[in-house]
Amino acid sequence: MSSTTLSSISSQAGALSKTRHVTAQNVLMAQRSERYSSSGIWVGVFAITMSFAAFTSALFVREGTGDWTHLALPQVLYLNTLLLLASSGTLEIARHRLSKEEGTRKASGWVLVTLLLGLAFCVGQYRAWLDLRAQGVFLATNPNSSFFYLLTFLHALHVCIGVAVLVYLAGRLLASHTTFRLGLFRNTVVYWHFMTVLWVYLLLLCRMKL
Amino acid sequence: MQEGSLEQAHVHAPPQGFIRKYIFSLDHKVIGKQYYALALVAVFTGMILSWLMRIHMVWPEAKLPFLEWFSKNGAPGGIITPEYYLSLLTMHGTLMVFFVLTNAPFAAFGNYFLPIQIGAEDMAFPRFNMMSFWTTFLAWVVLMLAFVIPDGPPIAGWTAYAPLSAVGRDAGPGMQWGASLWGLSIAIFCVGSLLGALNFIATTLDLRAKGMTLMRMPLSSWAWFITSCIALLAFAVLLPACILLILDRHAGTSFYIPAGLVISDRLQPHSGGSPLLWQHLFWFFGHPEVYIAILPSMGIVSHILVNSMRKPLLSARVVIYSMMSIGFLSYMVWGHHMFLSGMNPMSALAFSFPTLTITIPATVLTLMWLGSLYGAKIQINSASLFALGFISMFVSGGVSGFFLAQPSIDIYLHATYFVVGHFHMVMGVASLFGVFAGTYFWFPKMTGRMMNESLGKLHFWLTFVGTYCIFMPFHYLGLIGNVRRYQSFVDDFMAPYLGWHKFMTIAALITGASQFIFLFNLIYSRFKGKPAPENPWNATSLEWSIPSPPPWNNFGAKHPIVYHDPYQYGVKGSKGDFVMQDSPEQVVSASGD
Amino acid sequence: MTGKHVVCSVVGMLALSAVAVAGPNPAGGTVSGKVTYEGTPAKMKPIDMSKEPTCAKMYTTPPLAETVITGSGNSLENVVVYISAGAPDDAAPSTAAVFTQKGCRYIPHLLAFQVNQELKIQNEDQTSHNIHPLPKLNREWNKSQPPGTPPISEKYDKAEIFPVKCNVHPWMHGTFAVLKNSHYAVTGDGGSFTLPNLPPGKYTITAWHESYGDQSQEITITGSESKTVNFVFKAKPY
Amino acid sequence: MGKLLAIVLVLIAVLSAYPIVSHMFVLPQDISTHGHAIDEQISETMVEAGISFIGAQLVLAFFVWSFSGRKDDRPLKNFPGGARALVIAAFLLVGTEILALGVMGQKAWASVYFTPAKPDDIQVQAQAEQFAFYFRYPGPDGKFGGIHPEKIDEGNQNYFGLDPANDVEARDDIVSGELVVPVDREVHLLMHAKDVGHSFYVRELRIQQDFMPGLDLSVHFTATKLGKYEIVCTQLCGLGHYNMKAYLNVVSQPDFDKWLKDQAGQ
Repeated sequence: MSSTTLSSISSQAGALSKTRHVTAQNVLMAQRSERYSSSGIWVGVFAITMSFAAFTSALFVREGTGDWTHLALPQVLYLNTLLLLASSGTLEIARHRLSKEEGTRKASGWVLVTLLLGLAFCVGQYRAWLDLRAQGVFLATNPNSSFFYLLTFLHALHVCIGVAVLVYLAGRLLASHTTFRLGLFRNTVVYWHFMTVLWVYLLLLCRMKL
Repeated sequence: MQEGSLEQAHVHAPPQGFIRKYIFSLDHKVIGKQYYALALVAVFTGMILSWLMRIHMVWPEAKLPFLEWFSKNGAPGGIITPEYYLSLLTMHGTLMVFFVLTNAPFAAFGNYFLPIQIGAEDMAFPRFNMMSFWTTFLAWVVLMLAFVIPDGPPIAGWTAYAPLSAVGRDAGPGMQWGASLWGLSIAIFCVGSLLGALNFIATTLDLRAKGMTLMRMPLSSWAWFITSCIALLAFAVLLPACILLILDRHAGTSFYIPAGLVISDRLQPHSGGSPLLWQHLFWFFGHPEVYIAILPSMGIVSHILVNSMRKPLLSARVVIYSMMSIGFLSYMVWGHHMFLSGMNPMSALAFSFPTLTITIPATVLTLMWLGSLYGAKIQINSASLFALGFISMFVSGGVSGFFLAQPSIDIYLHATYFVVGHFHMVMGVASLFGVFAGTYFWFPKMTGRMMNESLGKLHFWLTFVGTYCIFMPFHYLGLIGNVRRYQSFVDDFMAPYLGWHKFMTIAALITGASQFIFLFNLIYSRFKGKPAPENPWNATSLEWSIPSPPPWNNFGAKHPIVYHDPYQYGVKGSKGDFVMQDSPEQVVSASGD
Repeated sequence: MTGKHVVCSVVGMLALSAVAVAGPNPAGGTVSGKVTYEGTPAKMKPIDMSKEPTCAKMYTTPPLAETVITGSGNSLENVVVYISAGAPDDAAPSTAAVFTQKGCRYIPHLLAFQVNQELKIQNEDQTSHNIHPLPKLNREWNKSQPPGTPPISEKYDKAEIFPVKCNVHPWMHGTFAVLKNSHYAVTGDGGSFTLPNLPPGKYTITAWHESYGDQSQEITITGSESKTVNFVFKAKPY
Repeated sequence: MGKLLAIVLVLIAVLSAYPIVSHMFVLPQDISTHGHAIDEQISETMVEAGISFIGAQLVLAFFVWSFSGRKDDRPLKNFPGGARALVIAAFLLVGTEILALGVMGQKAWASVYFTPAKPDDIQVQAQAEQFAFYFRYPGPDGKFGGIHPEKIDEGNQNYFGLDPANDVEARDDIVSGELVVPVDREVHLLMHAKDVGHSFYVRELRIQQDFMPGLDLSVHFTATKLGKYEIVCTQLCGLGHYNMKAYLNVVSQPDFDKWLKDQAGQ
C-alpha cells in the first residue's frame, strides 16, 4: 500500500526545505520531546510493574496449591543487591555532573562505573544460579525454584537492556558527541533506578515466600 | 538512520528508498497501513476457516479435496477430522481476536490517525512504532507456521485452557509443537502490543498540538487513548501467563499442571500446579481484550456519526466518560468467564454485579448516539451506513449480555451457542462494522482516492442482513442448549435443529463472499478511484486540514494550532455548516452540553 | 514416502518369491505348543458402550474386555509367540497387516506383523475413531479416522510390542507386535501355536501376553524334526 | 436509502423477536427441584432484554427514517432534555434493572450453590476423562476405594485406578458408564477429572459444572422425572470433545436398588 503521490512528494520537498530554516520550531520540538520521552518511560515502568505484579499474584496462587517448599537463597544475592544499589548511586552522580554542565568526560567515567556495576550484578545473578544448580536445584525442581529462576532471569534480562543503553550512551559521551541524547539518558536513569527498586522488591518477595 | 538527537528524533527527514519508505518505515502512516494490511490478510484467513467449520458441521461427509492437499492428516480423503476441526476453531479465534480485532480498529487506524488528529508530526517513538508492527508481524508468521508443521495447529481453542494446553504431545495432535507456536506467537504479540500502547499513550499525552486540550481531542483519538491504557495493562498480564505456559510445556515446571494426571495412558510428570491460575491470568487479559476490540470502533463510529449527522453529539464529554468507565470496569469482571470453574460461589456474585454495571455506561453510550440522531440531517453513505449498523449490532449483541452476566443463568447458558452468538455480535461484528465505517470514511485521506459508493452500499446491505442471519440463530440454539465447539452433533436431540445450522452456514457463505466485494473495492479504488479532495466529507478534525494523502510529516512545516472543540457542525462557518478545529474564525460553541 | 513404499514392496516380493522357490523347507523343523495359565485369572468385565450408541446397539449383550481371554483347559489366547533370537531378520512381506475397528473394538485385539510391513487400519463404524499407538522406540503418531475416510497406511521400522488405543473410546485398547522375522504366531482358541519351516539352529522362543508379561525358552533345531514347547503363565485375580 | 435502512431495522427487530415470542425455541423440560428458579430468571431477563432490544432498534429506525437525507433546511433540533435527561434515564432504568436481576439471580444461584447437600443423599463419584464420563458407586460398604493414577488400566476397565488387590474398599465399588439415580432423591456428585478440564452439563437438570483437574468439586441435585437424559461435556477437552457424553438414567427407587445389585453381580 504505497502512500506517495506526486502531490505529496512535492510537498515533502517543500516541507523539508522549510524545516531546515524554522529553528524556533526545533526548539519547540526540543522542549516537547523532553516531556514526551519522560512520560514514555513512566508508562514503560508501569507496564513492567504490571507484569511483575502478575507474576507475584501467580506466585501467591501457586503457593496455595500444594507441594510448596522452601528455597535457601544463595548468599551472593545480597552482594549483588549492594552492587545494584551502588550502581544507582553512581548513575545519580553521573546525572548530577551532566546537569551541572561540567564537561561530559567526568560524567562518562561515572556512567562507565555504573554499567560495570550493572554487569557485575548480572554475573553475580548467574553465580547465584550456579550455586543452586550445584545443590541440584533446577528450574523444574519445585515451584519455589521455578519462580526464583524465572523472576531473577527476567529481572537480569531487563538490567542487561539497561546496560546496553548505557554502553551506547557512554560511547556518545566519550566521543563527546555534539548531539548527546540527554532525553534518552534521563530515561535510562529512571529505568535504572526502577530496576534497583524492582530488584529489592523481588529479593524481599523471594526471602519471604520462596 | 539520521543522527538527529532524540530531542528531534521524530522530526525525521523524508524517508529515502523503498525499504525505508514502505517496509521498515518510521512513518506512523505507513505503519498504520501495514497493520491494516496484516489485519486484512488475517481476517480473510479467519473467515475461510469459519467457512470450513460451518461446512463440515452441517455436511460432515462433504469431501474437500483442496483441504486434503493442504493437510493430509487434517482431512484424509477431504473429510475434516475432529482434531482438525478444533485446529480450525483455534486458529479462527486466535487470528480474529488478536490479529484482526486488536490490529484493525486500534493499531491500524490508531497509528494512522491518532498523531494527525492531535496535530503531531509522528508517534512519540517512531522506532518503537516500527518495532511494534514488525513484532506483531513476526507473531503472525509464528502462528501461521502451525499450519505447515507436520504436527498441525493446536486444538485447545483460543483460550488455551490448561492443562490441555500445557501438557504437550499427549493432549492430542497439534499439542506438541502447534501449541508451542501458539504460545510463542501470543507472547510475541504481547510485546508488540505493549510497545504500541506505550507509544499511543506517550503520543497522546505529550505531542498534542498547541490548543489541543485533552477535551478537544476527537472521540476516535479518545477511544484509542483509553484503549491503549487498557491494552498496556492487559497485555502486561497476558505476557507472563504465556511465559509460564511455555515453561510448563518445555521446561518441566508445574505452574498450571496438577499432580496425578493420566493423559493418553501416561502419568504426567507434574505436581501441584493450578489450572485455575491460567484461567485467572488469561481472563484478566481476556475480558479487557473485548473492550480493546470494541472501544476504538465506538470512537470511530462516534467520530463518523457526528460528521454525517452534521450536528454535534448531545455530549462528547458523556461519551468520553462512558468509554473511560467501561475501560475501568472491564478490569473487575474477568471472573464472569469462570462462574462454573470452581471458584468460590461467593466470588461469582462479586463478579456478576460489576458485569451488570457495565451495561450502564454502555446504555448511556447508545442513548447518546440515538439521542444525537434526533433532529439531525443524516447523510447516508457507506461510512454512515456502517456506523448506524454498528449501533444496531452493538445493541443486539449487548442485550444478550444481560443473560450471561448472571451466574444463575450462566449455569444453563454457559458454553452454549448463546455465548458464541453474543460475543460474535458485540465483539466481532460490531467492531468490524466500526472498521468498515472507518475504512469508507478515511480511505480518501489514506490513499487520495474515493472508494466506490455503490459497491460500498452493496457491501453494507449484504453484510448487515447477512450477519443478523448468521448470529441471531446462535442465540436461539443456545437457548435450547446447543453446546459450542462441537464438530458435529451426534446427540439425537439436535436433529430437529440441523435445518437452522444449514441456514446459518449458507448465510455465512453468502456474507463471507460479499466481503470480497469490499476487498475488490479497496484494490480497485486504490488505483482507479476518483481523486479525493482534501476534505471530502466537510469534516472538522485536523486530519481533514491536510492534503490527501498527507505528506510524510503530516502538517509540513506549520504546526497546527487548535481553536475549537472537535465537532463544530451545524454552525455558520466560512466553508459551510462547519468550522474546522484549526480555523481561527469564531463560532458559538455548538456542543451539546 | 511413496518411493520408499515401492522399494519396500519390491523387497517384499523378492522375499516372497525366494520363499516360493524354497517352498516348504524339507530340512525345516517345526515348533508347536500350547500356552496355558495356572491360578485364577481376573474376571473380564462387560464393556459399557452406552456413550457410543452406534456401537452399543451392535451387541445384544455387552462384550467383555479382551485383556485376558481364556479357553478350555486353561488355554490362553492372544499370546504372541515369536523367535526373539537366533533367526535372521526377514524382509517384510508385501501383504499388508490389516487392523479393523468394528463395533468400537479392535479386530484383531493383538496384531502381529513384521518390521517395515505395511499396516492398514480401517474404520467400519459409523463414528470417528482415533488410532493412537504408544510405542517407545518407534515414532509415535495419533490420527483420527472419521467414517468414510480411506484406510490409514503406516509402517514401523523397529521391532517392538506396544499398546494401541482409541482416544475417543477409552475401552478400545489393542496391541501391535512388530517383529523382526516371519517366524511368529498368535494363539487363538485353544491356546495352541505352530512355528513351521525353522532352518536348523539355536533359537530363543518368546511368548508375550498383554497382562502376564513374557517368557522365553531356548530350543535347538537340528533337522526336519518337530518339537513341542509349552508356556505356562501365572494368572492374577486382579 | 435511509428509509430502506429504517425498514430493514424494523424487519430485523420483528423477525428476531418472532422465534422467541412464538416459542419456536423452548428450553427442554426441567426435571430438577431448583431449575424453575433459573427458568424464571431466564424469562424475566428475556422480557427486559427483549424490550431494550426492540425498543432500541425501533427508535434507531424511527430516527433514521425521519432525519436522514433531509435536503430542506429545517433547523437542527436537539433531543428534548438533552444529554442530562438521557443519562439520568439510563441510570434509573438500567440501574433498577440490574438490581432486580442481580437480586433475583442471587436466589437462583444460591439454590444451587449455597444450600448444602442433605445427609440422606446418594454419593456418586463422577470421573471425566478424554472422552467419556465414568460413575462410581461406593457399593455395600458405602466407602469409595482410593484412586491410584498409576493403576489406571482402561483396556481392563479400571478407569479410576482402583487397587482391588490391596484395597478392600475398592473391591465392591461399582463403576458404570451411565449415571443411574433414583427419582426424587438428592444426588451428591463428587467430580474428579482424570486428565484435563471437562464439564458436566445436563440441560434438563439445569446443572452445569466444570471438572477442574487437581481440584475435586461437587454439585448436588434432585431429579424429579423418570427418564433418560443426555450428559454432555461443555469444556473443550481435546479431539473427542464433541463425542464426550453419557446418559443420566432416572429410575424408581426399587429399580435403582435392583440395578445396583446387578452391577455388583458382574
